[in-house]
Amino acid sequence: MSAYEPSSHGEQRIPASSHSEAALGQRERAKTGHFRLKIFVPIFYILFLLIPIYWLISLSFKPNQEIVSGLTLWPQNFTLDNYRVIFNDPSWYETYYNSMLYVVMNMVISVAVALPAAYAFSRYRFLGDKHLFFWLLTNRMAPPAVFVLPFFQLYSAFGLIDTHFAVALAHCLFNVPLAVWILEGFMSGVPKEIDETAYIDGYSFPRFFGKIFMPLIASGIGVAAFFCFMFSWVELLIARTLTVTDAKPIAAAMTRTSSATGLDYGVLTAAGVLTIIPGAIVIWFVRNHIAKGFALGRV
Amino acid sequence: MKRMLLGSTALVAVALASGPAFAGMEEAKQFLDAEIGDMSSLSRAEQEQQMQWFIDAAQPFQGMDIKVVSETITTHEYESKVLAPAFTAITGIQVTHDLIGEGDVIEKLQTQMQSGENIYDAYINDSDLIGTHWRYKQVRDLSDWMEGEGKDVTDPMLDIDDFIGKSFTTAPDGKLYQLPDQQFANLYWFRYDWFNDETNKADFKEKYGYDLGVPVNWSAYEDIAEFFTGREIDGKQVYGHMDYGKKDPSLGWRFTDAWLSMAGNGDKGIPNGKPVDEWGIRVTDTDQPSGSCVARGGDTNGPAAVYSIAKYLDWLKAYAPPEAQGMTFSESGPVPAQGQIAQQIFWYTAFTADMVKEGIPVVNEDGSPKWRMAPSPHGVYWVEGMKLGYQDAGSWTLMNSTPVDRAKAAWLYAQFVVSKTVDVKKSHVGLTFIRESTIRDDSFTERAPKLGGLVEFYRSPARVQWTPTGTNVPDYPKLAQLWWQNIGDAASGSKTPQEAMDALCAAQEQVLARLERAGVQGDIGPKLNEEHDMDYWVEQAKANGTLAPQPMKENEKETPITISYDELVKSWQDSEASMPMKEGGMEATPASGDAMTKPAN
Amino acid sequence: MIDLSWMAWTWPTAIFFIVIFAMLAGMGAWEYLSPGGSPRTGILRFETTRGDRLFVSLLGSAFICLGWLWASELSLWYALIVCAAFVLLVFRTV
Amino acid sequence: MEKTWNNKAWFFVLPVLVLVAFSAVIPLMTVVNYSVQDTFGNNQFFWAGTDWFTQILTSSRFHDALWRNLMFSAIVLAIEVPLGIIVALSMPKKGVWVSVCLVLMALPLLIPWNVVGTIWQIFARTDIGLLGYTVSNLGINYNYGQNPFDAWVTVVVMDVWHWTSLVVLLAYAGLVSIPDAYYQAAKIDGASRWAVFRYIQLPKMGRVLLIAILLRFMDSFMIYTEPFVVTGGGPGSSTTFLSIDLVKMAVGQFDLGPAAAMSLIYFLIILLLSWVFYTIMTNVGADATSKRSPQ
Amino acid sequence: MLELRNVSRTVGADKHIVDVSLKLERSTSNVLLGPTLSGKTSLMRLMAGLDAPTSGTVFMDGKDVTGMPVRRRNVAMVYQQFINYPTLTVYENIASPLRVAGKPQAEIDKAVKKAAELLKMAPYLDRTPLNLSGGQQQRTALARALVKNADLVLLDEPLANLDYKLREELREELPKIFAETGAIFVYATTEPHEALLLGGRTATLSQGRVTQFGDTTEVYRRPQDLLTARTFSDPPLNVIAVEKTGERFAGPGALSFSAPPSQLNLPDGRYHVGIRPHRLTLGHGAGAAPAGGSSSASFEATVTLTEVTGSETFIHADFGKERIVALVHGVRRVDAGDRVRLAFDPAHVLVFDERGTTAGAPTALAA
Repeated sequence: MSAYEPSSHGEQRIPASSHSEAALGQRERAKTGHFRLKIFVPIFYILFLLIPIYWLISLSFKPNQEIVSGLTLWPQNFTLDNYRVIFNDPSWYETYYNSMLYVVMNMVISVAVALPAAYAFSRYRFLGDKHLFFWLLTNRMAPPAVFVLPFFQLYSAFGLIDTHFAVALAHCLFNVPLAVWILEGFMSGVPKEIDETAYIDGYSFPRFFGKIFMPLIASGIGVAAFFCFMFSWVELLIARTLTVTDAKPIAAAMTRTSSATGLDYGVLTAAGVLTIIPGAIVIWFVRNHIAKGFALGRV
Repeated sequence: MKRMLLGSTALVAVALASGPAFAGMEEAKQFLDAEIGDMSSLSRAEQEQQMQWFIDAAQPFQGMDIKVVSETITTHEYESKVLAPAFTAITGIQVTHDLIGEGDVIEKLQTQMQSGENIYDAYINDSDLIGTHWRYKQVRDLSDWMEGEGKDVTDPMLDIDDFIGKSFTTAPDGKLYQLPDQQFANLYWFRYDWFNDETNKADFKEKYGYDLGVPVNWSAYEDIAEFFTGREIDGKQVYGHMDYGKKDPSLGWRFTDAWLSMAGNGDKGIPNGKPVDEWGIRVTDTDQPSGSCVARGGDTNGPAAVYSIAKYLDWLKAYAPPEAQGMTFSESGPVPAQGQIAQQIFWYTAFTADMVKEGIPVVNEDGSPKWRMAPSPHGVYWVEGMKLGYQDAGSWTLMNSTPVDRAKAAWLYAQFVVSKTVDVKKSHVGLTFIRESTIRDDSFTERAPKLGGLVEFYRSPARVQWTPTGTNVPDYPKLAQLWWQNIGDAASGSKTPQEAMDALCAAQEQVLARLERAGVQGDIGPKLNEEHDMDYWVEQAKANGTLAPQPMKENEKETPITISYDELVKSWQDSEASMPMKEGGMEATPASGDAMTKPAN
Repeated sequence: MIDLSWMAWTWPTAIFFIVIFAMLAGMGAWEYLSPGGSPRTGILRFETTRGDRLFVSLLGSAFICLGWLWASELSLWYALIVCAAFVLLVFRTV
Repeated sequence: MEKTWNNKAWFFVLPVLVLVAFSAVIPLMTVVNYSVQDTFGNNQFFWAGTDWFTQILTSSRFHDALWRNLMFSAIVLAIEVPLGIIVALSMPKKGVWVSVCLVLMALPLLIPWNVVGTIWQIFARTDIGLLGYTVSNLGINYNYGQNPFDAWVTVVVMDVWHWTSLVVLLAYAGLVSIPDAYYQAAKIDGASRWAVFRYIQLPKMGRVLLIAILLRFMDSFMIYTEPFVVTGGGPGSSTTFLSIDLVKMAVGQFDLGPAAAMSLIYFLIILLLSWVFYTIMTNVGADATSKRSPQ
Repeated sequence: MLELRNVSRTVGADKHIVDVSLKLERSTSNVLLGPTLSGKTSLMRLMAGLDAPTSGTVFMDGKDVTGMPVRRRNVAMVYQQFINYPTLTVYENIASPLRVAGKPQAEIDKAVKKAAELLKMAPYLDRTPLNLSGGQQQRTALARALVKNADLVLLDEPLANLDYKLREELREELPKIFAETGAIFVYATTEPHEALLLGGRTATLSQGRVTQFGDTTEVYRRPQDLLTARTFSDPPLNVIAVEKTGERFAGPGALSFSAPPSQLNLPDGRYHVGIRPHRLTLGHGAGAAPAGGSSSASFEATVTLTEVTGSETFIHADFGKERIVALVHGVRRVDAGDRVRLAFDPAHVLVFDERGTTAGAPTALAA
């Protein structure tokens, strides 16, 4: 029975009962003594995260000779040659573009199909809903190694091999369930009375969804897109199997640095650095959504 | 080398970009002018004749877009960046020559073999798969192809007999299944300067009682490794040995490629032992694999194989830098160039280009190398007539599942990159010789002193003792994977070498049994022998005049033998002068007693 | 029609999937005819519907079969009997 | 929130269903088909019955790898979850530093897995890697290529480096959703730091933490690329996890039958454990909701 | 006119609405009164068309609208929570139904301005709802409902989440504002005095059933049964079991009083009497004689708690097994545990028979 308990939504809308900025500031001030000591934990943690990345970056600016001949803390013979190799060779830099293209396609497809599904899960009960939801999650649990050959044959049956679309579609396997999961959390945070108010106002469902609902869960879409980006960008096994040359991902191109003539550390690390950059840019753009989005949704 | 490569790439790219849009002789001439010049075993007229043939033969395929793939080594980079665009300009066939890791090439090839879907129109993969290709019948038999379907696209100037790796890609049925594109060998590598240092020589002689020189057998190699390890040279601690031990597919190659054959596993025979090859796989008279364990007449877990594993482990622990244990093949390759390694039991000549770069610790100021390459030493089970090392022959393979017109276009490209027109130039870039005519080219006589013995080796008759995996191996991808797993177990000490090899041969036989059960390979597929004890097989070998499996030798530390490098080279030249090249059958290791030294008793 | 021969169908696996899909369809029909899923709290001490009980039965049966293969040389048909008993148990008590 | 019964909601789920069924059900059925057959290429299959299952279930390789996998997941969860909570607790709650922290912390999550492996493989090398060099110059005999313990330490530290941030992000999300009034009340009651954590922060983070545990469990149990690049499963078999064996079988040897059987067993184990986690999670979640005090 | 005919709604095993029939006239103000979970909201959702009834029919102006989706009906609804579109400005929030209807901008502008003026939201039109106080947010929601000019306006406890002052203020304005529109005005509340203040007609709900529907004061004064009486009483109705013998009612303890004239001819038997708390007066000390002679009755009870609210005092006391609440004027100091005498005028009691049906109610203007 519809006993409307005051939702968290309502709560957030009443400044007095939510954690106001002033109250927060007060708390921080009250804890200044603690605060100084506490700040070292994230600092050390971030240092721990950054040192290996620094090492990667520093190697990428060294010639191979310097890399293999011993340890230098920073590049003694600073060089951009490793990057030059990549940017002068279309078979290198095109893979970079390929990766971005299929990742973005995957993001769009995943979020687009996940939105209505998440809406259904957050608003309605229907035959088999709970099992369906768990089944979707199980798709994240299948070890992909054996699935790659069926994937290859399935996509070649549809003539999709070596297209960006194939990889984007295949990555939906693990990204769509995640996107549904995340979005469902965010949508559940929006009271369904908003939907009803819109219907009462005369909105049709698509119009309501586009004009009222999507802006409301923008943070959720941001977070979902972030996770889709993340898991699609880092995946290699499937992407490599479904592509040949035209859609080859950067991570697959990196295997060529290791050959019968040795390992080209310089180019390998330069390519590694380049793979970090898009991720860093994406985080920068969604950073506020992540902080806010996590707070609202239940991810 | 890389700079030179990039320079010429740019040049060709500019030349081609400015040319007219239609494919033809104009482009061919531009290409010959800009890229080939006199770096060819053909005269300019012959070059143009060959180019004209390509233009004509490619006529029906103009505008076609084909994809071929190979691993990443300098030779293939040159093909991908210089020859492929040139071929496109000349013939109008769009070629994408993709470069990926070697493991990935095999994976794509297997995917195509499993699914029957065409992924690449042609593959350059190692001739190690010859037994696989021959038995599964999934690749085009090139002998028939050149006479039949592919006759109109087969270059009359191809000259198959000029390929030094022809025997590696020929199956027991006498048919050619692959066309070599690049080859490199596994040779002994050592610091010529240190070996000729008077103090080192005197100290060595004093300690071991014989001259420091190129080791002919493992016994000498071991002494030299011990001698150099921990020694201080030019203010640095050096090591007497280099290898690698990370659990990685490349660890398996090391053994299937070379360690076992050097140790003396299997039977005599060139390119591979018959009936038992260096993998320890026995075949019947009709080339049906019949066993891998000693119990079925194989030699994978025989004394020679176990001995090679034991030596590998001992030496890696005792004489190699500690980090070598965590390295793969690719990582360990450049280490000797850092100048702390005295010798390496076998080393891929593919590293030559990187080892002669100016300014690195192993090159003199005048640009000549401080190191040399020489035949690898052999183990105690090795006897004359066995292969002595590994030679990689990356070869063109056309799959049956590739549509015929695409196969034809790819075949044209394959012939172009191995044509006599381009081969000398290509070999100068990548140092991976495939043609006798190229090896004999004057330009290499000139360049020889800078290459540390590479040219001398290839001109010597000894080179036929370096061969890839042979036709006894019925499914290379499935079987090769078993090696690194099992040897990894031995490397960690969780199994003794004997236990590891027992497990390995059992696993190999399991694959053979599955093949036999399924019967996919027909009458050339596996047919396992009955199990017997070792004595039975030793007796059988004696009766048949073969060798494997050899019983355990009581003394595995034989009398060490070394040879002076300069004498060795001279003996190669001598034999070249005295004997015309023949396929196989050559007495390879210099036998002249005065050049070799043994400890004085 | 798209060629699906690469899926490597065999009769036993085809029957296996037909049975699974039939079970799902059956559960769907049952739920449609008598909605609510008859939730109750059984020995697992949380509320289960008959869908949950089917899931537990199937997962449990899979492990019973795996255990059988691990421990016994006997035919898998006997394991199927154990599975049937297990399913009955689950639908009674969980 | 009370949800209304509406079977038409199936239409909303339909696109997801079709998409995932296409990418999951067809390959899964194919894998089941593989698992009872043997193949040597050319799409030719030979009946093998349950041989592969028996072979894998009775192989000590499989048992050892499974055991290692469980150990690894347990160790990794035992380190990452507390560490993630500690870091999240000490993160600033507002200001520019929040963004800076979040961005820097999320960095490792967005690096392709093979690059993560490469970074650590080089970083831990004793000759050219900063970490390995420093450690061995401190007089510690460290060599991950030789010593199984060192290899484990390296792989675990790498995973902590790679994934702890996920726990931090989720735990932080849980923390910032706690209204300030809770802290005020605790202060008035004179609650200790531990009590605040135990009775306010931990329950509020409960849900997101269980999600973090579920995700971390699934991913750590399926870990492949990173340890493969670093140790290749060695030295010996000391870091050979199930997936490393599986990939070797499926992609290296193309032994599709045994690989399919193994991955089905593997999948069932993950499914069982995840189901247990999920059931706990949803039931705890339901409790938390029902206990939410009415206003 | 909105008519519900034998409407029921069942979800799973729960019966939300049971066989409700109601007729609501245009230009009337209607109150749905009942405690939490009594079915007010469910009933409103059926009226609005947000939910479809499991059985029964809904007519709007004589037309069957039972299955018609909500967006095709001309209704407006305001929720207890302040439901607005958080991403739109107040102006757009109010304009929303008009925009959807495709009204020209000038008309929208005029209507929005007028509604905003009426609800005192004119200064805040450019803000977004999250930057407003709760009262302002609810005014925005009300303005949106107003601007639509709906045939049916449903307000579901719109003031429950507001503080006291705002509530008082809005409660006064609301009937006036909506009276002009000619709509059927339905207002759900849990508070009886709110119903009384709003006037109009009231339907009392209990466990998904409408127990009584009629003129508000009439329902209050003459509830048809005990359930309705309990619903329409705040503080709770005091119910005491009595036995009628002849002309007297006798209860527990020494309670005994003569039946008022209207109930004299009730047959003898067991009854329940309901006494509204403000009908009880406080006597002095234990054993003191009841004031008011024969026309009044009294009983003694033990005080458990006293609550003082400004000018009035609630006295909670135990009388036998019954809990009694008395609302008395002025500030009284009575300690817990004290015995007090509570008196009432029998003319003001409600008498229910054993099935809970009203057997007698005060005739006088006794509310």
